[in-house]
Amino acid sequence: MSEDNSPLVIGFLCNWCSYAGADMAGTSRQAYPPNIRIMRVPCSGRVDPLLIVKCFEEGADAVLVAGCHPGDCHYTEGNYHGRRRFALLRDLLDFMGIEKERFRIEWISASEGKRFAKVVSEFTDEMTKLGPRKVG
Amino acid sequence: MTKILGKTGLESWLHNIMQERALVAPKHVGDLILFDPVQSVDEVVFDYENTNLSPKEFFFPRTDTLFTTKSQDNDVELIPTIIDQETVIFGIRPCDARGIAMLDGPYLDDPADSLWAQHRNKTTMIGLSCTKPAPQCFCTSVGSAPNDSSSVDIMLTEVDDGYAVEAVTEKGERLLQGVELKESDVTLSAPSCDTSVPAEGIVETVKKVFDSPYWSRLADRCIHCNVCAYVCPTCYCFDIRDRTDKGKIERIRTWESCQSKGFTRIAGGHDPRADKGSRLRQRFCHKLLYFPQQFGPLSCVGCGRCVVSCPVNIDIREIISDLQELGAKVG
Amino acid sequence: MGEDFTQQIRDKAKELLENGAVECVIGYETGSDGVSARPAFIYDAAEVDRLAFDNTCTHNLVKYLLDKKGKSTAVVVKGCDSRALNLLLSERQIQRDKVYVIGVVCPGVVEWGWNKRSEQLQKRCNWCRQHTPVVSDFAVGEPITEEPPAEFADVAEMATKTAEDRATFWRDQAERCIRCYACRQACPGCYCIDCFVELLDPEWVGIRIAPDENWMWNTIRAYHLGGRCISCNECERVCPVNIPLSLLNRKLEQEVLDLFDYKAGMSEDAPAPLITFKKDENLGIAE
Amino acid sequence: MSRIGVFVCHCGTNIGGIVNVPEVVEAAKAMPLVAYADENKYTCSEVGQGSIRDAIREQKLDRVVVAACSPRMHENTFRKTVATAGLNPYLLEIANLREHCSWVHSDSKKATAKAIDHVRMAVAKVARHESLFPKQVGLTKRALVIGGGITGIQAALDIASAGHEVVLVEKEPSVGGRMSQLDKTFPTLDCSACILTPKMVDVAQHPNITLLSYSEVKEVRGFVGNFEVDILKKAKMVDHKTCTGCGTCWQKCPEKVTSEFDLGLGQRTAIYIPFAQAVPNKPVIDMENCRYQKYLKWTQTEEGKKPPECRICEKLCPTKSIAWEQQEEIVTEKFGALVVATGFKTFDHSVYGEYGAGRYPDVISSLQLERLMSAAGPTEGEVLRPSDNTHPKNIVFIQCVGSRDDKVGRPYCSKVCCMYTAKHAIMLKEHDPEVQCYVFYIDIRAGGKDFEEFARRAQDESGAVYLRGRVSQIYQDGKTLKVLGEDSLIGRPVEIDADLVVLATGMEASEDADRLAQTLHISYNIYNFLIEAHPKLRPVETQTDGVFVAGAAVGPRDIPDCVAHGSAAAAKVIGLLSQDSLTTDPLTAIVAPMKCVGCFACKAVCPFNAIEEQTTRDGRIIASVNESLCKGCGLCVVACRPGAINLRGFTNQQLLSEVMTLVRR
Repeated sequence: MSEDNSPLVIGFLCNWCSYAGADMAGTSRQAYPPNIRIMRVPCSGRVDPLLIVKCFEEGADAVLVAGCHPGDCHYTEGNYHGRRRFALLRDLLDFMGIEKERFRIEWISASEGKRFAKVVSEFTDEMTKLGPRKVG
Repeated sequence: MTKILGKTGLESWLHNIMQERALVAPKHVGDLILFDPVQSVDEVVFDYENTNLSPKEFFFPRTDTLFTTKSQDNDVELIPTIIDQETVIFGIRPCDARGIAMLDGPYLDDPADSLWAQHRNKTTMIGLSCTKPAPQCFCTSVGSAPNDSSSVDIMLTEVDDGYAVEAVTEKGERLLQGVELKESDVTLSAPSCDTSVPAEGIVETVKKVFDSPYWSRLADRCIHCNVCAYVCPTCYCFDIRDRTDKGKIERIRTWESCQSKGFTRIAGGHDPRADKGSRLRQRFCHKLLYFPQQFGPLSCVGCGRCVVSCPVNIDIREIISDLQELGAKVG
Repeated sequence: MGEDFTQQIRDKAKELLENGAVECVIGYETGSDGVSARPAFIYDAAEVDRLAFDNTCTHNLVKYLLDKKGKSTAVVVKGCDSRALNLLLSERQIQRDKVYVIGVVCPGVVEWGWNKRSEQLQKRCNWCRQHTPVVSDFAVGEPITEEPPAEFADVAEMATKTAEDRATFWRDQAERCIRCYACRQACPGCYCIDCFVELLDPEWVGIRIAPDENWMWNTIRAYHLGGRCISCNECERVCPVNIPLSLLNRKLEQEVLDLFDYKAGMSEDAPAPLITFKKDENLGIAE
Repeated sequence: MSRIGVFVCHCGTNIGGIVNVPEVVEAAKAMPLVAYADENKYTCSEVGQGSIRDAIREQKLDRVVVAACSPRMHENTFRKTVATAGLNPYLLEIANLREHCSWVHSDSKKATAKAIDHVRMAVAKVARHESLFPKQVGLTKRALVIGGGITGIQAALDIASAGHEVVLVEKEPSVGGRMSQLDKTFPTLDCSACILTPKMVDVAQHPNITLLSYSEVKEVRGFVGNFEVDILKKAKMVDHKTCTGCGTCWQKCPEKVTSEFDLGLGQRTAIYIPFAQAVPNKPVIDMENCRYQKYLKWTQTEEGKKPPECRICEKLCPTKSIAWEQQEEIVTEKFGALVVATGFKTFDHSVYGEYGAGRYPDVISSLQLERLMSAAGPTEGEVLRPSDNTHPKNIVFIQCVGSRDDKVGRPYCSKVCCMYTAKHAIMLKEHDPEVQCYVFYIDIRAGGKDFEEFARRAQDESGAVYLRGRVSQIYQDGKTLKVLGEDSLIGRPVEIDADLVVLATGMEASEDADRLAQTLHISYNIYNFLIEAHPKLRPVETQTDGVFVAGAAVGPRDIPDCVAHGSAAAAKVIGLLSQDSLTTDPLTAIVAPMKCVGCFACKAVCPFNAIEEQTTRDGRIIASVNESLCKGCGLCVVACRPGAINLRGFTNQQLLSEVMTLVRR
C-alpha cells in the first residue's frame, strides 16, 4: 500500500504482446489508474514464481502477469508453460492466505490496447475494494 | 535452613515480575514446549522434562541486528543496538543455564560481544532443578547435575508444599526482595541421573581418533540439517550479512551451523570440509576437543536435545562411548 | 510381520554383499533408544544382522542414493519411498543399473519419536494409497493391489477457512520456523548444489530468520516440489518445530492431480507437469 | 562504483505535459549510483542524443537510463547512441514514461510519482547490466515469398532481380491471386489480365525464382538468416515436367464442378486450370470430384452404386503426364528471409439477412460482377442476370457490405470499394448505354491520385445516381428485386425495382491467416490481419527479425499500394541478404557449470532445442546453451530450481532488483 493506501499493483508484461498492448493503450490514450508498475519481460514464461512470491512477501497488494494469447507466443510455447506454473502457484498462494484475486493472469495481444486499459482499471478497482493485505 | 515459597506465592511473585520486566517461561505451543514470553502466569508450564528448543534464543537470538546506519548528506553514522528491556527467564534447567554460562567464554573474552553482554546482564535466570531427569539426559556425565545451581541467579527446587528457594547471585537476591519466604528444615534430596556416558578423558581420545574412518561411516546416515546445532544450548556459530530496507541498512546476525554445506566454503569455491564425514567430525571435535582446549569444560551440558531431535538418531553419548572404544584400541 | 521381513532383508543383503553385486546395503537398524529405527549402511556381509524392519522404519532411504552416485548400492524402500526412485530417475540423478531395490510392502508406520513408540498409525499412512513399491528388484511381503481413491480431508478443512485465517495460520508457522532446513535435507526431491534460499546474489530470501523470510522459504520450497513431491512426509517428521508441511505438499498434490491428472513418481519417463504442457488444456486461469 | 546517467525526456509535451520532468530529474539524482541526471526536450533528436554522448564522456558514465517513450520504439536508437560514445550498447535501460505513464494518466502528481518509480526500477536494473557482445552468424542468401498474388509476385521479382534465389509458394494451382479475378482496374481502367499476366509469366520464367504452386508452408523453425521451412507440395496427380499444357484433358474431362475462381457463377472440370492465363499453365486434378478417385474410394468400401472408372484424361494425354501415384510431399528448405503476402478474401455477405442472405441469385458480390464482366469469365464478358441470363437494366450497388459495420464485427473501412463501384458504374454504362446504376453509400472515399476525378466521372458522365443512405430491405418481387432504402440527403425513403443488386463486399484476411502467423511467430490483430512492426515507421517489417509482411494481408489496400508494399518488402529483404553475416541478439541464456545438477528441466522446456549436454572434467553431465539457437525467452531460467541458468539482459538479479526497489522504497 502506498501512502494514500491505494493498492500497489506490480505488472509483468511480455515484451511481444502485452507490453505492446500497453503501448497501444498509450498511443490511443486509454486512461487507467496509475497504481500499476510495469516490468518488461521477454515472455510470460520468463516470469518466475520466485519473483511473484517475493512481491507478495514484501507487501505488494496485487500482481498481474500478462502474456500473449495461447498460440500467439513469439517463442511458440512460453505462455503454455507460464499458464501451468501460474495455475499451480495461484492455488498455493490462495492456500497460504493470499486471496486468489490478488494474482491475476491475462492474455493481452499487441492490438488490444483498450482491453489492457480495461483489465488494469478493473483490477485496480477490485484491489481497492479488497483493501490492504490483512496479515503479513 | 531452606526457604520455601508456596505455589501461590510463586505465582504472585511471577505476576509481579511481569509488571516491569518481560517474563519468559516454558509454554505450550502446539504440541511443543518452548520458552516464550508469557502474558499471564497460567500460561507457564511447571512440569516438563525440558523445552524443545534451548533458552539460548534469549541470549543469542536466531536473528539479531548488530547495528543500523543513519546517513545524512553522505556521511554515515553507525547506531549500535541497545537492549534496555529487562528479562526474567523462569524455569531454566541447570544444564541449560550452565550452557549459557559456558558461552560467556567465547562471547565475553576480549573483544567482548556487546549484544551478548547486554543480554546477559539484562536477563535474570530463575532455575528449576530437575526432579526426574529424562532418559536422554546425561548431565552428570559432563560435569553438571540435576540440581546444579552454579549458573543460575535463583534456584528453585520443587518440594511438597512449594519450592525451595536459593538466591545464588546478588542479581537473584535483588529479584527476591519483598518476597516473604517460609523457613523449613526439609532436606533436599539429590535426584540421580542414571545414564552415564564415559566422557572421562574424551578430549585426548578425540585427538587420537581424528583420522579414523569411523567419522565417514557415522556421517553416512547424517542428512546435514542444522537441527542439532539449533536446538543445542552450547552451539553459538552465526552468519552476518547486511540488509537494506527503505534506505536503512542493518547488519544482521543469524544462527548458522557447521553442518551447512556452505559454512566453510571460501572465496573461489574451495571448501576444506566439503565431504560429509569431516563436517560431522567438526561438530563433535568442537564440542569434545577444541572448546575444552580453549575454554576448559566440554561444550556439551548433557541436555539430550540433539539425541531426541536428530532425524537419523546421531547420538552423542553413543559416539562418545564408540570413540572411547576406538581410542582404547588405537592405544 | 517384523521377523519375517527382517530375515528376508538380511538374507538378500548377505547374498548381494557376498557376490559383490553391491558395495553397500542401505536399510534400517534399531536406534540408540532400543525402540525406534534409524538408517543403517552395511558394507560387510558379516554385519547384515544389524538390519531390521519394523513399523518405525519411516526414513526415506532413497535420499542417500544421491551420495552414492556411480556406486552400486542396494536400498530398502517402502511403497511411498519407491516413488522417489522414479522421481530421481526421471531427473537423471541416479542410474537404474547402479541401484538394487529391495521393495517392502509397507503395512504402515506408527507414530514414534526418540524413545517413544505408540501403536497408532501415522496420519500419512492413513492417507497412503501406495503400500506396494512401484519399483523393486526383490519384493518382500504380499503386494496390496486395490487402493481406494486419494482423499484430501485435511486440505479441504483448511480451504474452508477465510483467507485471513489461513494467512494468520501460516504466519504463525513461519514465526516458529528456525530455518534449520531439515525439511530440505530430508527430502529426496531437494538435491540442488546451492538452494535458492541460500543464494546471496540474487538474494531471494533474506538472511533473517523472521516470519516474512520464513514464509517465502516455505512457500517456494513447497512450490519447487509441486508435481514432484511423492508424499513420504519426511519433511514434516524431521521438522523440530512441527510445522504441518504435509498440508502444503498435499494441497499441491491435489492441485496437480486436478489440473494435470498427474501423480508424482509413478513412472520413470512421464515428464513432470511443470516441464510440459497441453496446448488446449483449460486450467481455469485467464479465461 | 558504477556511475549511472539518467536522461529524462519531455518528448515535447507528450511527457512533460503531465509528468513534472524536473521533479523526476531531482529524484533521479538522489537514487543510488546515479552520478548525473538531466532532461531533454527531445532525447531521440540529434541534440538529445548529442547531450547523452557528451555526458557519457564528460561525466565518465558507465551506464545510461533514458526515461522517455517505450523501449519498443527507440531502444535500438539509444543503443547506437551510447555505442558511439564508447559504451557497450547493452549498458542501457529505457524507462517508459510516455505510453505507460503520461499518455494514460491525467493526475499529474500520481503520474510523476509513477514516473519516478519507473526511473527507479530502470536505475536498479541497469546497475546490474553487464556488457554483452553480439556474435556473427552465417546467412542463407535465399528468400521465401508466401502468397503468389500481385504483392508476392512483385516482391519475388524484385528480390530475384537483385540476384538472390527466391522460392514463391502459392496455395492455389496458379499464381495471380485476387487480381487475376478482376476485369478492369481503377483508376486507369487497364485490363487487369493485361498488366498482371506478363508479371505472372516473368515469375514462372525468372532464373532465380522457383515457383511452388499448389503448395503451403507447414512449419517454420530457426531465426533470421537461418530459417528452415517445411513446405507441403500437395499432390497434383499431373507430372508438370512432361505436361505441355495442351488442354486436351481439361477439355474432355466429363466431370463438371462449380468453379471457385468464378465464385460459383461458372463451372470447371475435375482436371483443370483455374483460368485461361493460369501460370503454371498446367492442370491439377481435384481429388474430391475426379470420377476415378471416387471409383478408387468405392473399391475400398463397395457400398452404393459403382461409379464409372473413367480415366479419360489418362487415355487422351499425348505426353502420358497423368501420375495417379503422385503423393503429397514435404520439402524442407533453408531461407534467410520470409515475406508474407497472403492477400485477402472478400466478406461473405450471406450474414446480411436484409440483403437476402445469399438466397436471391440476382444479388451478387462485386467480385462476382468482375467475373461476369471479364472476357475470360463464365459469360465471356456479357453481364447477365444469374437467374435468367437476361441483360439487367436497373443495377443497384450497395456500399460498405461487411465494412464500417460493427454489427458484423467489421468496423474498419476496406478502402477500395468506393473506387471499384465507380469503375463498375462507368464500365456497365459503356457495355450497355441503357443501363441505369444506383449507388447507396455512406461516404465516398476516393483518396488516391486521380481517384476523386474518377469517382466524379461515374456520376457526371456515366449518369450513376448516388443515394446517400442505407438499404433496409431487398426482396424478390416476381422477376425483379424490390430495393427499399432512403436518400438521407433529401430525407425521403426510396424504392427501386432492380434487375441486379451488387454488394460492395469488404476485404478480410485470407483463410487461416492466424495459423500461418502463429507458425511464423508474428502477431495478428482480431481481424487476423498481420501486425507490422510499426504502422508508420516500419510498415513491412514485423517484430520477428527476418519476417516481412506486405500487401492486403496487413490491411485493406489497393493494387498500387500492394505493388509498392511488395517492392518495399523486397527492398528490406535485399538489404538483409546483402550482408555476408548477421549479428545475433546477445540476450541469450547462460549456464553456471558449478550450480547445474544435470536434471535437464531446461532441455525439456526449451522450444528451440538450444540446450545441449556437456560433460565436465569431474564427469558430471551438465547443460550448456547453443547461443545461436537460443532466442532468449527465459523458460529455462524459471524451470531451473537451483538457478544455474540465467538470461542475459533479463537476469534473475536484474528482475529481482527491479522488484526490490519497488517494494522496499
